[in-house]
Amino acid sequence: MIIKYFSWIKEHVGKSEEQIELPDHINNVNELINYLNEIDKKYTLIFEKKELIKIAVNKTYSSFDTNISNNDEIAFFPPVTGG
Amino acid sequence: MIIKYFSWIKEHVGKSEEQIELPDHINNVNELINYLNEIDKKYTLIFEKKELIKIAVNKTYSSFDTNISNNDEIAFFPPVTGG
Amino acid sequence: MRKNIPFIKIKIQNEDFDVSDEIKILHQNNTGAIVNFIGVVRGYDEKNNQIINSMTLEHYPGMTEAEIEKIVFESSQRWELTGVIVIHRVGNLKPSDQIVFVGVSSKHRQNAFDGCNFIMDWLKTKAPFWKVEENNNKKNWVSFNENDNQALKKWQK
Amino acid sequence: MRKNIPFIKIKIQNEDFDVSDEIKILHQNNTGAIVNFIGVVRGYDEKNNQIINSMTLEHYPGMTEAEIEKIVFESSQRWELTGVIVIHRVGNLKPSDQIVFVGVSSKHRQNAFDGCNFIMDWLKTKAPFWKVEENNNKKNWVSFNENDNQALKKWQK
Repeated sequence: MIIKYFSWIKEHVGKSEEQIELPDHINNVNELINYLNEIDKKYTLIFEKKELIKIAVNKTYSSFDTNISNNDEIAFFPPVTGG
Repeated sequence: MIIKYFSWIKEHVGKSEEQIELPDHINNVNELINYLNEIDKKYTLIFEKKELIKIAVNKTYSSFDTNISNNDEIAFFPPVTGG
Repeated sequence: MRKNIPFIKIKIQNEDFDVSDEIKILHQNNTGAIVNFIGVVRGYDEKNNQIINSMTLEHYPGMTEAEIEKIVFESSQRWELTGVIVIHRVGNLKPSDQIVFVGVSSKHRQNAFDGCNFIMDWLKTKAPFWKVEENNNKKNWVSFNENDNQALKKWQK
Repeated sequence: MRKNIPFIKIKIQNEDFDVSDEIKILHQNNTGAIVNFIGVVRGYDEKNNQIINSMTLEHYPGMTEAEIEKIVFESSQRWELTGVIVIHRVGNLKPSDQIVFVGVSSKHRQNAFDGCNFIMDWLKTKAPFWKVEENNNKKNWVSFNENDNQALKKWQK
């Protein structure tokens, strides 16, 4: 699974993209976040205020309960500020 | 007094502008129109449907009961179609 | 609250205009948003089912400028604007010619959108211009479009 | 009623754009009205009371284009449009640089105004761009403006 990060989230993670092998028991975005929190404390800081995080699965806006699989591309980013 | 005509009204009158000496007893636009109708039948045709006529006195939108004097510039024209 | 008067330019002219020149002017000052309207002569009169070969615009010199000034002033009191340019052509025009430009700049985008839209709507109903369409040897004075009166309703406070 | 799909051009690019080139494209087809929005980088961050020396825009390639396409498609189903151009710059920009262009053409002016305004409002809330302001050695990721969510309310059917 590819995970992408943008804006200040990218800077907190320290990279714009990472590839992980999604464990079998993880079925949605919420479970992925819990899994990341277990791996490294830096994620806890990012995801502590979930309402500030937007999610895309395969480049489409998604939610914390969207189902995911190992072939998906997930992105985490703050609300957008273009225009 | 200068009277100006625009668009199809100008074509009906046959000129874009005329100068008249306003008789003393004429005090507003309505009275001017009645006076013009007396002078020449061509005006009757123009003013028979008053709701189609817009009036300006000294280049400001005005109405049939606006007071006028011999020093004023009056204009008669149909609703505008610019833009 | 009384608002600052923006930069204002109003022109009635026979010549064509260059939109990028006007945008350069609006771009000055502390501007974050520029909204432009460009009106283009269409080649077909849908109401009368008629091809248009050309049209001629006449206007009432002096009153035209005064009416547009009033509209622009009113827009500048409703919204915080930094610049307004209105250019309206008169004389003979052909299909696809540019006929009118309204450009409005502001710090904030919705002010620029509303100001530009407001000016166009009021210009259509108040500025003394008249179009006559020419097709072969026939002349047809365009009649007022009642939709333009309806469009004003959105600006009722 | 299903409406015709207009001419559509969407570009995400580092380079500046020339508004008059884009207007020439919109001018084609049977167009009576062209409305353009141009966003300009401002030199001052009012929220943080901070001068901005430069800013950098990043985006999510692929998703950005897809989101803008959805917005443009939705606009073309709401209003009868003849052309839509959206250009958004990314990378490093300076105050007074052009940042975004949205141009919409239509036979009728209110469709062009509404389509352009709609696209800008949705772009501001959905298209995945992020601005970071740079002032000397400090970086400040711009935070989402809640007014932009409020602006969407006018499009509720």
